[in-house]
Amino acid sequence: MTDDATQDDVTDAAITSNDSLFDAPPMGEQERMVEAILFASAEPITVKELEARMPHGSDAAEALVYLRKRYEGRGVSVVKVGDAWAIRTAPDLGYLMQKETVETRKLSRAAIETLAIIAYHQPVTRAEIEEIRGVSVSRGTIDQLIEMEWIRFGRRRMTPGRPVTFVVTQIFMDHFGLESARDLPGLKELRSAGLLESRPPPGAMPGPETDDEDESPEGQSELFED
Amino acid sequence: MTDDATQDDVTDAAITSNDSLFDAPPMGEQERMVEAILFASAEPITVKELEARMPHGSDAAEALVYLRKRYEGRGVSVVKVGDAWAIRTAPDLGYLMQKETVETRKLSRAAIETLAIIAYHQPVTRAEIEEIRGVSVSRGTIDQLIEMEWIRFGRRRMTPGRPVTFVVTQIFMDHFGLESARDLPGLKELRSAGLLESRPPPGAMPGPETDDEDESPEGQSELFED
Amino acid sequence: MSETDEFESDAMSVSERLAAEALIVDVEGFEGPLDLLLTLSRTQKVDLRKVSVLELAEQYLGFVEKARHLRIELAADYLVMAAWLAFLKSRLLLPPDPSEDGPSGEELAAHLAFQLERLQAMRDVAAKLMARDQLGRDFFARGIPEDVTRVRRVTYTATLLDLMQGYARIRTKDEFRPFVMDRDAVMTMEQALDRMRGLIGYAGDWTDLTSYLPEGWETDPVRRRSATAANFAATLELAKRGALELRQGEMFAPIQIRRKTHDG
Repeated sequence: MTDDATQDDVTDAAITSNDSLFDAPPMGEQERMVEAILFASAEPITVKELEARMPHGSDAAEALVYLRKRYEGRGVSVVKVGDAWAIRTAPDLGYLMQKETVETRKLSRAAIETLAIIAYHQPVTRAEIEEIRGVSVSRGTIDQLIEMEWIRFGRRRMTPGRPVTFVVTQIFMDHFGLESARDLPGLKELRSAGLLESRPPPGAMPGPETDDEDESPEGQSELFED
Repeated sequence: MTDDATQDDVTDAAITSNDSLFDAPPMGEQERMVEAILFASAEPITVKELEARMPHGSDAAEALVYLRKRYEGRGVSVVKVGDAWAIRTAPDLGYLMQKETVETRKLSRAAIETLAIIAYHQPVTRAEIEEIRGVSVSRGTIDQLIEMEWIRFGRRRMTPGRPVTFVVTQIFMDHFGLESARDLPGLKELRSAGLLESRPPPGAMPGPETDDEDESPEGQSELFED
Repeated sequence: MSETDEFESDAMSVSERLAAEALIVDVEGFEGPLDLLLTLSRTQKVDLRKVSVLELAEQYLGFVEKARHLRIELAADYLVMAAWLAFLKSRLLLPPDPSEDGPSGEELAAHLAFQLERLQAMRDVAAKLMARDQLGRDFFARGIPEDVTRVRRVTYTATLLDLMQGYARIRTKDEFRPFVMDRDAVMTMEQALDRMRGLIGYAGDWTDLTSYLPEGWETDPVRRRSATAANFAATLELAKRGALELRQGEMFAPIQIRRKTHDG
C-alpha cells in the first residue's frame, strides 16, 4: 500500500513537472535522501554507493555539499572519510556520550609506533618498519592491527622477494577522523624534513634480523590466502 | 553527586539566575547536545535521561521542541517512541533502506494456458477452464494470476451453484498491449501468422507433459485416454 | 681494565651515573638498541640534529660496559650495536684510510643520526595521532543504525506470443495428440488373425485379400496400410497352419486366398 502511494506521488510529480518521467528528483529531495542514508549507517558510505541507492540520475556529490553545509556547527556533522561520507557527533560534545564510549583495546607502544609508521610511510614493508624502529616487528603486533581493521595488505613491492606492503584502512581514517591519509598530523613537516624518504643505510649497519622465518615466501602467500 | 546537585540548586536559587556561573548553556547549545545524544544513543532516550547527561539546568524538553522543528521535512526526523525520543528515517524515504532485487521469471505453462483461456473466453468459470484445458486448474495458478492483477473475479454465472467467473483486467491489457480482449487473434489468424502449425511432423510430436506441476495425475491420464 | 672503568665512571657526573643505572635497570623496557640510543641522546640535551654521534657511541658503550659489570645479560642485538658503535668510534677518531673502501665514519654517523631523528619523529606523530579525537571515544557513530534490508521480489512475465501459443496449444490439442497414443490407426497381427479365423470359413473361392480389410480401415491410408500388413501376416500364419491357400498371378497382382478343403 505504501509503495503504491509513493509510486503515485512520483508519477504525479513527474507529470506536473512536464518533464521526463526519468528525471532525477529535485536537489532538495536528493539532499534528504543522502541525509537519510548517511544517518542510517554506522559506516561511511561512498558517493557511488549513495547513488546506487538513489533514483537514477541523482548527484550525491552535489547533495553532499549542501548537506555538509547544513550541518555546520550542529550537534552532528557530515564528515569525509577517504572517498566515503559519514555523520558523526561533533567532537566537542564527546563528554556527553560517556555511556556510548567503547573501550578500545589498549595498544602497546610497539603497536602504536608500528601503526604510525604504516600510516606515514604507506605502503611500507615489514622490513622497512623494522629498519625504522630498529627492532623486529612481532607477528602479534601486525596481527592485532589487521584484526582491528586499521591496516591491511597493500600491493606487493616490485623488488626481489616481492614483499607485501601494509597500508591503513578507511576504518583507521574513520576512527581518527581523517579525511584522507594526507591529513595525518605533521605529515607535511615530516616530508619537508626528509624523514619520510627511504634512505638505505650506507654499507653494513646493524639492523634487526630480517630473515625471520615468517618473511619466507610461504609465510607471505599464506597470509594472502583466504 | 545527588547531594552536589541539590546544593547547586540551592546555590542557583540563592544567586540571581542571570549571572550564575552554573547557568545552563544557551538553548542552541542544548539543541546540539540533544541532537548528538539522540544520534549516538543505541536506544531511544527519555527527557529525564537526556537531562541527566546534559549540563545542570538544561531543558531537554524545550530543546527537543526546537530540534524536532529543525528536522521537519528532512530526511530523518525526531520521533517519540513511547516516552522516549529517537532519530529515525523519514517514513517516505524508507524505501532507500531496502535493496530490492527483482527477479523476473517466466510464467509457468499452466498459468499461461489458464490466462489464455480466461482472455479468450471471459467471463469463464473454473469448471469451464478445466474443461477446455482438459486438466484440473490448481488454486495456486488462479491465485497467482489474481495477485499479478492480470485476472479478477467477474460476475457470478446465473447457473446452479452460481459459480464465480474470471475476466482479465486492464493491467493485463496494458501488459500485452491490447485495447481489449476482443483484439486477441483467433485461431485462424494464429495459424496464418505461422504461430500454429496445422500438424507437426511425427518427429516433433510433443511428448507427455511432465513439467506442469499443478496438473493432477487424473488430468494427465485423461489426456492419454481416447 | 678496572682502572679505566673507574676513570670513566668518575668522568660521568653523578646524575649521569644515576641515569645510566636507571637505564640498566630498565633494560627490559627498551625496544631495541635504537630505542636505547634515542634515550641516551636525550641526555645530551641538544636537538637531535646536533647530537654528537661520537659522544652517543661512548655513552652506549659505557652502558654496555656497566651492564656487563652488573652481570646483566644483554640481548644479542645490543651487543651487535655495541660492536658496530665501537667500529664507528674508531672510524670517527682515526684519519680515513685511503686504502679502505666503504662509507666514511661521517656518513655512517649521519645515517645513525637520521635514523634516530626519524624514530623520534615517528614517536611524535604517533603521539599526535593517538591524541586526536577518536571514534567511539570523542565522537560517535549512529547508535541505532538502520540496516539496509534486502528484499527479493519475483515478478512473473509472459508475452502475448506465449499467451497465444498457449491458447493454440489447448485448442488444437486433438491434432497434437501424441503419436504413441494413435492405437486406433494400428491393427496388430493378433487382431487380424482373430478376425480372419472367423471369416475364413466363408472363403470357399479365391477372394482378393484386400476385401478382407475391416470396415472403416479401407479409406484412411494410414489405417489401410496397417490393416493390410496385419491381414497379410495373418494370412501367412493361417497358410502355414494349413487353414488356407493363397496365390498371386504375377508381381504386384492382387493376392487371393481361399479356404483349404481337406477333401480336395
